[in-house]
Amino acid sequence: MSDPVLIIGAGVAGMTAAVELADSGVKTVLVEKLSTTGGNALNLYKAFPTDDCFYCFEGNRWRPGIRKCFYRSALTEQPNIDLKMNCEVEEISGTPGKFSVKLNVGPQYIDPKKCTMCGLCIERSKAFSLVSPQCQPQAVVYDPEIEDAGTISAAEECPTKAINLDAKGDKKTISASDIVIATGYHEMQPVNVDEYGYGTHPNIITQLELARILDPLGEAKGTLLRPSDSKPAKKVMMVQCVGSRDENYYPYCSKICCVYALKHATILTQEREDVDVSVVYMDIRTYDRHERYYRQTREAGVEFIRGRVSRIEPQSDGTLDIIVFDSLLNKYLKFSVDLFVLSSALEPSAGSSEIMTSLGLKSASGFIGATNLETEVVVGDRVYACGSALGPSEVPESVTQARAVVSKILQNRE
Amino acid sequence: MGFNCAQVQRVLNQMSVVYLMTEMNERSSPPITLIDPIDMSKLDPKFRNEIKSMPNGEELSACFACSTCTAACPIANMWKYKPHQLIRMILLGMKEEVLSSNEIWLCLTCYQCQERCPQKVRVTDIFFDCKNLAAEEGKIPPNVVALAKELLTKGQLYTVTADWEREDMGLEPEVPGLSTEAIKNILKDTRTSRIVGGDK
Amino acid sequence: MSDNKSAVLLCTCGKQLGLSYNLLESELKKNSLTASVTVEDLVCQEEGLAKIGELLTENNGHLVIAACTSQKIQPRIDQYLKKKKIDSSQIQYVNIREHSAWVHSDVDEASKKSLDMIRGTLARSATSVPLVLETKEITNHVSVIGGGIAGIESALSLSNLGYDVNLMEVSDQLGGHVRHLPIIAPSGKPGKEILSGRLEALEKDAKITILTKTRVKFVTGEMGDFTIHYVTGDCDDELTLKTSAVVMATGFKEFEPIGMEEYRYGKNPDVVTQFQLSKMLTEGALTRPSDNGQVKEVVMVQCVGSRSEDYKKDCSKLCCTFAIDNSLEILKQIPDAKVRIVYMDIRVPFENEMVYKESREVGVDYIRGRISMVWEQDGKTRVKIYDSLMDEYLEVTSDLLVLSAAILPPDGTFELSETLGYALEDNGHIKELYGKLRRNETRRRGVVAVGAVTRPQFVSESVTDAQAGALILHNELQGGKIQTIMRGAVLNVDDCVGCSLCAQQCPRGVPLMIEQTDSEEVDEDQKILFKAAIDTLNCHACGVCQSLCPSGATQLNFLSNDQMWSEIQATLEGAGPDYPITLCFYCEECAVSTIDIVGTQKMEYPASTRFIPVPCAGRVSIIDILKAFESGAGSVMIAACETDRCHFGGTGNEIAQVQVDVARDILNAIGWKGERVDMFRMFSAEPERFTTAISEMARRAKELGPTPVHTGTAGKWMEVGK
Amino acid sequence: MTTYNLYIGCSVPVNYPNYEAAMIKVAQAFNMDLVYMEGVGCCGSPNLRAMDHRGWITVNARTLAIADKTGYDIVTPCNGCFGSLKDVHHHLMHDAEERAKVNEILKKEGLEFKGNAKPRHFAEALYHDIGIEEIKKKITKPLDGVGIAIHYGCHLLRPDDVTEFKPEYLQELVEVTGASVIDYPLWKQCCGATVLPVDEDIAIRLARDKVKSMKEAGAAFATVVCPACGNQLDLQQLGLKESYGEVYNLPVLVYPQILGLAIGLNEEEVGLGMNRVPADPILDHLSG
Repeated sequence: MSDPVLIIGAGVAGMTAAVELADSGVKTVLVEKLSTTGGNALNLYKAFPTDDCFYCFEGNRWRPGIRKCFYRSALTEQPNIDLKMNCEVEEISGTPGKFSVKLNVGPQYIDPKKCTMCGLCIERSKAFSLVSPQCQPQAVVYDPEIEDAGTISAAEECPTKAINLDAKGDKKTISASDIVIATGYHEMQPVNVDEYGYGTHPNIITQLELARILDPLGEAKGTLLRPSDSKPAKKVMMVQCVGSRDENYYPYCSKICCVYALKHATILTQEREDVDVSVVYMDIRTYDRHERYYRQTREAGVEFIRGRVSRIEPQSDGTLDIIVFDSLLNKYLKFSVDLFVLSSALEPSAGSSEIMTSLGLKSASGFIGATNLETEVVVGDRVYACGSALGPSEVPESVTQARAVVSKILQNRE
Repeated sequence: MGFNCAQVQRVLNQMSVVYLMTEMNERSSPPITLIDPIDMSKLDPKFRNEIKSMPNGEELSACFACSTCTAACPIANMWKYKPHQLIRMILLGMKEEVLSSNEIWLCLTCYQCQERCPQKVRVTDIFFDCKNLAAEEGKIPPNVVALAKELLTKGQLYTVTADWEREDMGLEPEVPGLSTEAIKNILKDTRTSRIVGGDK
Repeated sequence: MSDNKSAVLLCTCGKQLGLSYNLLESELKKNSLTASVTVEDLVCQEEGLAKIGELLTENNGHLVIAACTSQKIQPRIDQYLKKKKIDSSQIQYVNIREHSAWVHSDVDEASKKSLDMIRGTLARSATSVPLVLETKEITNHVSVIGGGIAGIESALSLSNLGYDVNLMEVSDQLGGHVRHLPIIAPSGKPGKEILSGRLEALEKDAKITILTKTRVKFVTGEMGDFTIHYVTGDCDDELTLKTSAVVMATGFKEFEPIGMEEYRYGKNPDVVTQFQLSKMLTEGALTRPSDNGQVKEVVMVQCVGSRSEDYKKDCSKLCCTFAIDNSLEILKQIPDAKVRIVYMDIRVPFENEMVYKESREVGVDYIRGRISMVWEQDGKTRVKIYDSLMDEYLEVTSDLLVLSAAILPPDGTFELSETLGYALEDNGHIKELYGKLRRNETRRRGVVAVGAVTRPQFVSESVTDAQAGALILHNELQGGKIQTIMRGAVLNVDDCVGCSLCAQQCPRGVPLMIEQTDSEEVDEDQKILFKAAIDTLNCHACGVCQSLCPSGATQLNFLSNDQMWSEIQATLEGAGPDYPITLCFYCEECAVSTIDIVGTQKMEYPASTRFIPVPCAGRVSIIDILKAFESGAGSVMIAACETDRCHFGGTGNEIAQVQVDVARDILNAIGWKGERVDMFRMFSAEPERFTTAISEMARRAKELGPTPVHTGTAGKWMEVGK
Repeated sequence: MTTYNLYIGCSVPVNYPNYEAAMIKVAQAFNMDLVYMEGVGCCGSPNLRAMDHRGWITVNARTLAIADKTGYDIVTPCNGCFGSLKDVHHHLMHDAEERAKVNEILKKEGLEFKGNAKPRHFAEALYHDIGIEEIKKKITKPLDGVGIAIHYGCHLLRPDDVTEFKPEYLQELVEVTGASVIDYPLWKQCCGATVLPVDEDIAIRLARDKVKSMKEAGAAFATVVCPACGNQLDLQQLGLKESYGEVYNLPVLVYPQILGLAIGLNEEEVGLGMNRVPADPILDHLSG
């Protein structure tokens, strides 16, 4: 019986890889640094290209094709998956086939196998909350920062005794036969891209923040309000390539921003009351069938301006005056908008550089680089990567890559 | 990365703090610059739909500014606004500029732009619509008005001058079957008479 | 004790549910189908699980568990029982938490609803049968159609996974388009280099048989037992070979822009397509086709046929990168050459952007605009270009005018679809089963599609595709020994009337129509020539065939017609003129999650609602709907998945829509008001979809008032099935 | 003998009596009975269309309605008329609302647009109703191999979904006379006639580029099927002398003149003498 496969990151790619391997009888250790799996997908509301929700993934050999929402993926019940939440990889040593991995496991305040989400603790104390109804494992989370009168009693009265307020983190070392890196991407916080004034005005937000606003499961229950004063937002301007294709930040194209910007534009124009959207771009990059989003947003009356933003002037009424240079008209245009949405660059998520150095992997602009670029998922000797760890990628690509990884691992074992 | 509602709220709160501060120090003096932009709020956002609702405008918004129309146009190099720019101006609502532009009247109506448009935008026909709108607002070149007068008064654009030529060819001196009255009657009740009338 | 009785296990979720358990207990005890009633505080914890084990053994498998959503506890329970070697296949679940207690604050109402649904489930449980694990041996052989990079990688992957492989290529050598690519971004390697290692591996691999100059004509059979009919070499007699699964890897075809006369392609020999240029660049020194003169000036045009309403609506994705690769190669071969690329939007994903930059640095000109016209003048090709950023017309001579022509599906894709049974996109590419998660699966089980035949793909993407495709087949074929629980449609051939509805409508094309050679001697006009055959091991258990089958010949072995009808009846016992009930059939895919999320969010909606789970909305038949009304439902709602989002990869929800429409017509015809039945699309990101829908149906039940059943004026429906 | 409504327009009779005559004689030779339409007027293309859409539609709908009464199709020798009638016909066939409005007005005259009578260009009628084979039979004096550049005229070809006229029609019609068609770069280019009233310089420039391009491609003659184009290319060549100091001497014949000569009509019958650029050199090419 060989050592388990270590999978770092439990987003769509990591979960798919884990379940596919588990179904094929391969033991896996799936580590996630947050308290719920799902990664970015958990916060993106609607997925392209299918425009349905973002919360499901595939992989069930026994009932092929039956996809599972995160909440019902029962990762904690899979005999071949050892799911470690609030857990980070500290150090990797050893040799291919026999890696030794030092894990930093955060305090397990809540026992996910015991928690029934009955809601008692949440009623008792602010310290307990449900990150998302789709969270996996299906359990409440405890925030030690917050402590109030109810906390103690909540822990004591928990019907399943699932809460342990004194839980301590610990370090443990495991050995793994193969390593799968699925650490995903992070949306750049464009705080120092001065020309866009992010951070200087609440109505200047990023696409991921817009996704939260649009999400019916989010704080605003899906109604489009201006963060500054919670007045309804009617005029929205998006600007593409913020920090992407820019030698001062990231020289590469973040690949999916055009598509999800236009996906958001579609939601705004089709599913919200009279919202006007304009998009400032350099090249619209809706690859392949994603061109559909470009077609339908133009049809819906979205204004596309090829050019760049030259200046932003906040007004006292909470709106923003935005001066844009239109390179096709060769003219400057002044817009007044309620929301200014930045399609900010997608960058490697924190920690992937450490993994790269400790395993001596190639870098692709900070993302994990393949040993041979034409075999993208193989990044080292018995080291694989899938999803946005390899560079910004769509859900379908992440899933296909995860399967390719599993395929390669099984091929080695046959 | 994890990115839950609570976190967003926190980020936003921090911002509002910054916002208040910037209010005080940055708002005092307007930014200095020589750029004098077109104020979109002064434009006519309805113009796009006005054109779309006209006989040929349906595909208007399919335009993605590839400029094939301008590439196809044989004379646009003589123009201040190129065909793709006029379409963009319509989409942006620059009604005044479009309708008073000389270009729409200079259009050859050779349909090469329309034929080659990858998005099936009926460019030439849209310019016909623009000309009609312009005419309605009285923005119409004098010599076109003259032609209008011709039509309204004579019921035809050309009248026979050298009837001997016709006889040489064994044709009746007068154009057979030509009736100018009916045309005049029709045009009496349409814009043509208003244009001509307006001209008097 | 009689076998139709079941034990009932009620969970209080640690005494946290607002339900009157006394009522439930006492009422259920009265039920003739109840064997025993047990109340547990935590079914999901150790002692609860142990209890389940006991009850199952006592009641030989008949158990109804009323607790939180089965979506969460079933996996845990199954795992537990698997270890204990107890069969869990007959357990029936009722969700009294997310579907009742958490969404109805009125305890009495919630209890009443829970009671009704448990009663219904008891009825379903009464005639349940155990589902057994079965094994099927099949030949350990897969055929790969197409010998390009995707096909080659598929063959290698499948061989590594232990399969014998036939690799069939229509041309006389392997490698496809990649063979002719001089440089491939972002690695900058030539195509030949990428192929060489793989071709060697193919040679060495004993498990792979390579057939070049081979064309597949058609395919018969089903997963595990396909027969490929093909011709090979120069002789055209048809050969056949048996195989268990098929990989479609036939690549792409480049568009021939003859129709676009502004480019003079086909008239002027110096006007070529981007891929023709790739070939020229890999086949030695680059010269002018017209006169072998040297090439100094090159103009490339992007989006020729792509992003055009006249030719191909969508973007071809690869052309920008191809153009840049080729221009770099040109400058490598002819350093003083001038390359100009005329574009609308340059589209180079991720690090290809840096190759774009590199090309600008080595002097490639990028002109945003379009071609005005192309003509010949004193033996030279002249090109007039409009530059939309300079707002200038440029006129240049070009030794080569290169058209980045659209990327289209290869020839023969449609023809093969007719026998291989995969669906097609309207652009002619092979249609994926589900755009988000199932790119390589096709509508037909045992047939996967990889590489550019599904969509334009870069080399690296095709390779990944091929590896993933191999895994999908491996999951299906399981090394030639398919082990599956016999859970799905079972056909009683004697009852089959040969209408072939199941074969036509099965989302995965599982039922086959078999000719009845020795069909019993009856007079000709009654003789049934074809009858269906269903391999339950291939079945995805959606129940579409069952809802369409006019004779009840095919039925799901875990949800027979009798089970469904008795459940409907039992659930609606409480229905009456003064208590209008909305019965909701929900699919156990998007609908169940939406309803569960509504529960977790504790969103209130009318308690006059009762639920019955089905594997797929397509399982609900007109009869089921009418039965519901016959049993006293005030209105009936079907909660399904979104259009084109069928989890079974087919049209389950569209079939359901048809059933609903017909049912509505019938109701209207007999004056029962069609609005009483309706169907709604769910997905869990928008829980309010459900609350709005169910409230609407509850409202209709109230406003449309009592049905003839309540007023006793209804005649019985004609008896259906057996 | 098939009958057609002849919609002659107002430019041909005035500027091109020889076109009119040649067409009628050719038609007779092929048993086409062209009957001058009664009580019709100018099509108003393109100026009326530009300033008065409603008026333009109505005027042309009226012409089509008159033809509907007779039950015969319309033929016209003029691209302007053809374009206008075709466009309005197409428009009204696809827009019931507009159609009702127009018929409301036409009612006063007891007319109704039904759309049965199709507007057609004379060249297209020749091509489809007579056919290349029949025409070939009548060719007595083939124009062996002489190079002719075709100027189709914009409104004959575009928008193609409306005009439904394919360049091949005219090519084959020219080739059947024994002449060879000269392929020249600016074959699609507009003659400039439409902007003549608005900007004469541009108009002349366009005509000049056109003629130049034909000449450089080695055309001995040019042919047109529209009076406006004809004027631009033929008459305007005289203008080119003063504005560009360029002389091209490219004879421009209307197609019926070419076909007429090829089937044995003499130069007077096709009014060769009225061409502005002397067209008689073509006689040298007539064989048999």
